[in-house]
Amino acid sequence: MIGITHIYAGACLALLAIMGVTIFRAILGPSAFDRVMAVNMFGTKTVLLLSLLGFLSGRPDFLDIALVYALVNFLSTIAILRFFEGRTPADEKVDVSDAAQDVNPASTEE
Amino acid sequence: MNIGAHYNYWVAIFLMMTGFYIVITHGNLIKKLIGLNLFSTSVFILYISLAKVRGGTAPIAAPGIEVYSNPLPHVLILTAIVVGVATTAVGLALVLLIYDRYGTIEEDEIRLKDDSL
Amino acid sequence: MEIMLNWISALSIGMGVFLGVTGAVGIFRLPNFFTRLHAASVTDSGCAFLILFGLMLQSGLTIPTVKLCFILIFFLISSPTATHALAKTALDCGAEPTPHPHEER
Amino acid sequence: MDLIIDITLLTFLGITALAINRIDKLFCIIMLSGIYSLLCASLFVTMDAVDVAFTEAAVGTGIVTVLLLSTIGATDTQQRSAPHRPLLALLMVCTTGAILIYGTMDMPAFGDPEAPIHQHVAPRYINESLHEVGPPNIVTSILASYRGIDTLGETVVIFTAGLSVVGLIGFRGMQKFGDRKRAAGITRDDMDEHLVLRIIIKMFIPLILLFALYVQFHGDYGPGGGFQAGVIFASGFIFYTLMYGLDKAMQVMPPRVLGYIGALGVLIYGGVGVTTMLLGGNFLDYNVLMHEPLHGQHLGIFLIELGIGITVFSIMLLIFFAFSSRKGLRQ
Repeated sequence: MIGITHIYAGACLALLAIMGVTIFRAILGPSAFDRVMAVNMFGTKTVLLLSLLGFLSGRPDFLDIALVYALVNFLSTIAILRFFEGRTPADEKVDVSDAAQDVNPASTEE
Repeated sequence: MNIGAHYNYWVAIFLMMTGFYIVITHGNLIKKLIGLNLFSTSVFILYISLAKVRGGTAPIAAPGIEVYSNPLPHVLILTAIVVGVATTAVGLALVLLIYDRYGTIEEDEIRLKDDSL
Repeated sequence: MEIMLNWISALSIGMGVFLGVTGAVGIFRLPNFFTRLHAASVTDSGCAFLILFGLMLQSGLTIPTVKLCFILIFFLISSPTATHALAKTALDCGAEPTPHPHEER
Repeated sequence: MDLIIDITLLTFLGITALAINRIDKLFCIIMLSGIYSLLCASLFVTMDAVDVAFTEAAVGTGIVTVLLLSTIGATDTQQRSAPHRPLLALLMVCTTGAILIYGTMDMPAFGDPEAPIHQHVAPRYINESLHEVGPPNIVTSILASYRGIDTLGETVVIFTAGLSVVGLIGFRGMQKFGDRKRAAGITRDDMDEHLVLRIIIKMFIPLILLFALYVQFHGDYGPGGGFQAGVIFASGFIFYTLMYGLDKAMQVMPPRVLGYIGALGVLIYGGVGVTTMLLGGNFLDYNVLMHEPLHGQHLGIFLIELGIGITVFSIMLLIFFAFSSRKGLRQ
């Protein structure tokens, strides 16, 4: 008989697998925005993992942590996006390496 | 001897050594600071691993729960994290000042410019 | 009733996980940034909604349900916003949503 | 099950650390260090350290990422030199690591309830803190009551770090931001650019501040407390700064006032200690604050957490203002 704890455990494992894939996307890139997207998605999955872990361990009182994660994840995404703003390719002191060159998807696909 | 018994400690040591390697080989000051962060985080992981008790739960008293993990290392690490961030901020401020003075954050180039002075 | 709730929440969590895995495959396999972003964002909201909904059914009318509800509302607002901002910034910075990057090459 | 999650998370940490070592684009490294910190925090939750996870999440992912981004924005986004003598370093690192791993062989197994660390002070804290101090959250009791002097030291260290950052880099470039025309121009552009983001964040800011207060005052009963609440409160203002510009944020919360507030927090903390001494107890012995020892403890912990929260909030925000006035993040 499969209990609800087995469902939680299976969901946790699947979320861990998804997190692994997002880590590889963050490492491989290729563009800076892919990395931002990966970090954002990683944060979302972490929040879900934490909620599940609370129920798995039988003490779901600690969901405040998941809420903080969601908040901080949003904050860091916004901060990263503000970082890119005004860094157009014309500006020479910009993130040429990561933001401007790689960003063209056509040039980075192998 | 099973893997689970010491895996946490080994990974903590691995992370510590990775941080150490980054600090001693890379010349970029920001990367050095991130390596330093890795190093300190590995210490956090080691402490928290020591605090875990098998079958225990978080050290927040609730009726019907008997076994709690050790709260003392949690307190030490909690304050250490905030202090670590504050000191990282000081380090980054120093990096900004170095960039103002030398126009670079690479150790080699700073050394070159300093010799010519 | 109890068994019904268990089944519904198990089904909901299972579907949420399925959506999550779909998103992971999407961000791994799809060819360019905008398609990947599409895969990530669409599944992200759905996955979060279904899993949190399943957990809510399990905890009943308690404080954790309220907190889960907050997390859910926060997600449903912040996740599309972040995606919107990300896509907009990428577009402004010069990434082009070309449908067939290989042909263009 | 717990063990599987634990081992997987640790393996991810290892992979991320290796990637941080390999990659030379600083932006990518910062993204990875954000992931690294989230992984650490999840690991802390699986190992029952909920308060630590709370702090790591709020601080490691939020504030550190923002500060690092400001720094690379103001300096350089690419590592330009090759590693120095990698083989020699590798040899040294491997030797040290091997010695340390040899050292772990004598350590008690992970999670062993018989380990020496669980025998000495911890049983006293776990068994007696409810009767001696009161709050169900044992971490809060230790932090604020048993080891109050230690925490005072940490608070002062944070305060000093904030002062050093402001002393080192100050608020350079503020005159430019004071230029009315320019500021107005930027604001109008942004209005057109980011309407959605602006409205959403305007909606969120009050909720974030409210949540921070909840974390502050609920810290006795669940995970949370002054350190976490201060950082979350500062995050609310960081959101505001990111959306409305440094100029406006500094009108809302002038740095001079922030300096005073930070000092006020430390003063509250120290003041409680001096008060207890004047009332005839030891330094930070809250039992004498009121007639009932437990009530005294409650009041003392409340005041101290308040002091910590105020200091952490103002110092984090001050540090953020100092960094973002360097034009790292566009305001």
